[in-house]
Amino acid sequence: MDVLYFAWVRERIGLPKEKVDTQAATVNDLVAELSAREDRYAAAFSDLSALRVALDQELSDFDASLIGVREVAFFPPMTGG
Amino acid sequence: MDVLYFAWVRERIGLPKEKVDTQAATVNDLVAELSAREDRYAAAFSDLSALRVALDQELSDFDASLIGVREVAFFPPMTGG
Amino acid sequence: MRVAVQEEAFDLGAEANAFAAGDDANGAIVTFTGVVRDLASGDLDVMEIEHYPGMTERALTKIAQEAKDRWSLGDVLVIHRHGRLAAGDRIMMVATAAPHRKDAFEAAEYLMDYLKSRAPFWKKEVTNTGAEWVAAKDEDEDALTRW
Amino acid sequence: MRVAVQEEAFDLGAEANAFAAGDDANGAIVTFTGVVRDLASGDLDVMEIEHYPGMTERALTKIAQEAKDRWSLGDVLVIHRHGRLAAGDRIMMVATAAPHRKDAFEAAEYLMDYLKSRAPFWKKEVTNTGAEWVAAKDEDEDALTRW
Repeated sequence: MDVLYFAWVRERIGLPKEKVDTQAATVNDLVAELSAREDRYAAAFSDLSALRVALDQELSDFDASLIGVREVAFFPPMTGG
Repeated sequence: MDVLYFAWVRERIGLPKEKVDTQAATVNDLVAELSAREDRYAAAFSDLSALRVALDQELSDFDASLIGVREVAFFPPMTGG
Repeated sequence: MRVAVQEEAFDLGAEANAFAAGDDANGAIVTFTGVVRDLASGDLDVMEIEHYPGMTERALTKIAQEAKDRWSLGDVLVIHRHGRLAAGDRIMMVATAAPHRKDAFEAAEYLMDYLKSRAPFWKKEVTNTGAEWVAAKDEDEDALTRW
Repeated sequence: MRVAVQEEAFDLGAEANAFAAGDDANGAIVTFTGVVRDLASGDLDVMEIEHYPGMTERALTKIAQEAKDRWSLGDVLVIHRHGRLAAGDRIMMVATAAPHRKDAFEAAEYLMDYLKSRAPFWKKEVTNTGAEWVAAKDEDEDALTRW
């Protein structure tokens, strides 16, 4: 599964994109798995209310299922316009 | 006093502007005076709810005083934009 | 603030660029452009716009000033044509520049609502079957109750 | 309907003219242009706009399509830049064409409200004292409750 990071999430984790082998059933499970890996992940995911998630380029929720999902992206609330 | 007519009021009365010597105290008095003159005025002023009046180039009302007024204009509701 | 009442065509793009080139404290620029619509029947020959010289400029300036007093605006532009126009021709435009988008949008809508019902312009549609003055719409008068 | 996500500058005037040159059934054209504001402190060096290639186009197209479904619109345009911009640079524009002004205005405001909070762009302000990600505003999220 491709996992992408944008804006300060990218900066805190230190990379824009990585391949992750996971059996995580939901986004929350994936977040827990990543946070357990290293402090930089734990720091980036410490406050999920400050984060948004997209599954296959559609905005989604942290309790959404990852079944069939190829691309997960984490980022802060958007500030376009 | 200059009296101006615009749009269909101008067409119905048949002129864009005229000088009127009047002692009319209010717009309503002036309208009554003009309507008594000729049918074309009576026709133009037959339904005042379909007309607007400006005194010295400011929108006003038919019961407004004409004291000190130099220019009166009659026209239908505006349709700019 | 600029108010122009003119017979000549104006260039929307050039006006928009010139207007937006102002102060960089304004993060939001809104323009509204009115275009002569072809009639449903498709037989509009010409749209004639009559106005009240003197009062027109005064009324538009007053409306623009009221918008500036009411919202936090960096700049306001109003252009309105008179005379003979064809389908597709641009009749008028307003533009607003503001630090914030809400102010720019609201002020532009306010300008349009007042300009429709309080500026002395009258439209006449000339078709191959005759000419008719455009009737004012109740909804245009009603729009003013919003403000 | 056109959606463009690009690094290059766009010409507001040329875009507005091209957009307004369409169908003469549309009597009302609204444009909104976002400009990089200088900071109150006046020391903005550059604004960096990051985006999510792929999702950005998809999100903007969805927002534009929703506007077309919801209002009676002849056409919709959305342009949004990414990369490095300076104060005074134009970040983005939307344009709407409609038979009636209310539709054109509402659809443009809707596009802006959704684009602010639902299109994957992130702004970073770089000043002489450092760089900071722009925080999302509660009022931008709240603006969506209007629709």
